[in-house]
Amino acid sequence: MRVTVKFFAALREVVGSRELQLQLDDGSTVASLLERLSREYPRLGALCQAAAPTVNQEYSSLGAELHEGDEVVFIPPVSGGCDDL
Amino acid sequence: MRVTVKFFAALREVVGSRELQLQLDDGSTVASLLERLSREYPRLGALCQAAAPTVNQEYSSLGAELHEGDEVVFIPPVSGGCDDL
Amino acid sequence: MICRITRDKIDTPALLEAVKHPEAGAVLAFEGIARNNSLGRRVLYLVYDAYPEMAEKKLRQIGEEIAAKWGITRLAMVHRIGRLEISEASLVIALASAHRADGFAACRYALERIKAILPVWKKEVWENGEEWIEGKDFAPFDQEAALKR
Amino acid sequence: MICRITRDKIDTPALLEAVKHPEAGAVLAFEGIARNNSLGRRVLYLVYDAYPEMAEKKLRQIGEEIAAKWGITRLAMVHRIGRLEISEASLVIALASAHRADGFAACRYALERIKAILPVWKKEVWENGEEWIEGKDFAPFDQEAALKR
Repeated sequence: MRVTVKFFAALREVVGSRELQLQLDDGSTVASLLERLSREYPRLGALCQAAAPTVNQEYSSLGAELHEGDEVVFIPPVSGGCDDL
Repeated sequence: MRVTVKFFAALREVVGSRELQLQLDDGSTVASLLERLSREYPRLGALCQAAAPTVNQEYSSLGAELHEGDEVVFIPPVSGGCDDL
Repeated sequence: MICRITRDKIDTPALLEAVKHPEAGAVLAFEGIARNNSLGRRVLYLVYDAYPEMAEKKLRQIGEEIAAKWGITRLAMVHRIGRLEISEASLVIALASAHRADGFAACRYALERIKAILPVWKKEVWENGEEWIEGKDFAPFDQEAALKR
Repeated sequence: MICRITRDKIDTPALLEAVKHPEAGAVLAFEGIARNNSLGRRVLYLVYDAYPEMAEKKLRQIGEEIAAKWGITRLAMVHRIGRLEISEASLVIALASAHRADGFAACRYALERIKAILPVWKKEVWENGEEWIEGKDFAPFDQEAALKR
């Protein structure tokens, strides 16, 4: 099956592109996708440790199974809103 | 001694003027001033029951003694601010 | 600190700009608006009256309380008096703070204090009458004493 | 309800006007502002990035939560992305409510939810470097689950 992975912010800078189209085995999970990405982009693994996986624009989990056409994004801790850290 | 009494909102409409200059006996208090006003303006007494007396622009009390030149205002329950009653 | 009783329309955007500061991450504005209804009656317009010298003095006092409690000094509190049409702002509070929690707490505090102690009165004018409204939140003594403790 | 991710300067006065309603006595606006300093470093400017489709979806979700909790539907939430200069607003929340307590609670809730779940990131640019900042309030799972209970 084919999934789309999009990258934002720090992750985009590490991967060097906005979006990848990947061919995965049936039964692949978010965790196995992350494993594959970490092999191809070694610096990505560490960044994704603290990130929240999303599938089709909803927060998901590492164990979630992926399906044909899914859009996956790893969301590092967000810092939107006001600037009062 | 001479004091100034100013009227606002409902009280101004009852008294019919913005301000009175009154000659009071020495030792007069806010209470004795209010008594005199209530005699001259019968509808004022009831309105002032719920009002907070102020002397020289500070919240005061009925027992407070008045002095030459004091400015006295009776403040009915205020309704300033937002309109969400 | 801007503390003002005015007969003019309140310029909220100008107050937001006035309090803004490059070191403050949060800006808040509250507007109290003249509503078209009150206890089921249709309101045509409002008339506000104030004891203006005392009202500005009390606004400054509230501002000093806020500076002491939260260190917030980029603060504007403006109350309009005279005739107000429906949807016009009677009161605007604007402030800038370094931290959002302080900003919300201080803005709410300013509003509650204004409702409790500011000598400003509202008359509602309906189709068949009018009345000076007594505020239910008026509490000049208890609250003033409690806050000084 | 206005839920928007934009590259343009946010027009807070227009949002205030948009939420205003003759039946609502209280209007609130919150602006998150680009600060000139962060943990002691001088910030030159900020760059915000977002996952825009998901961010607008999450803003709508937050709006629905607020409508369900407080019945407030006169609500605008706009987050700006791209390059922001110091003192410009990154986020504006504006709402109108019948009652002030609900308005304050809902505005604060919107802000906390945005900080917890909105996929928007901030990069600080200093004189000698830059960094994507990790928000300390990020909590997409716990809070989403807790709120659905």
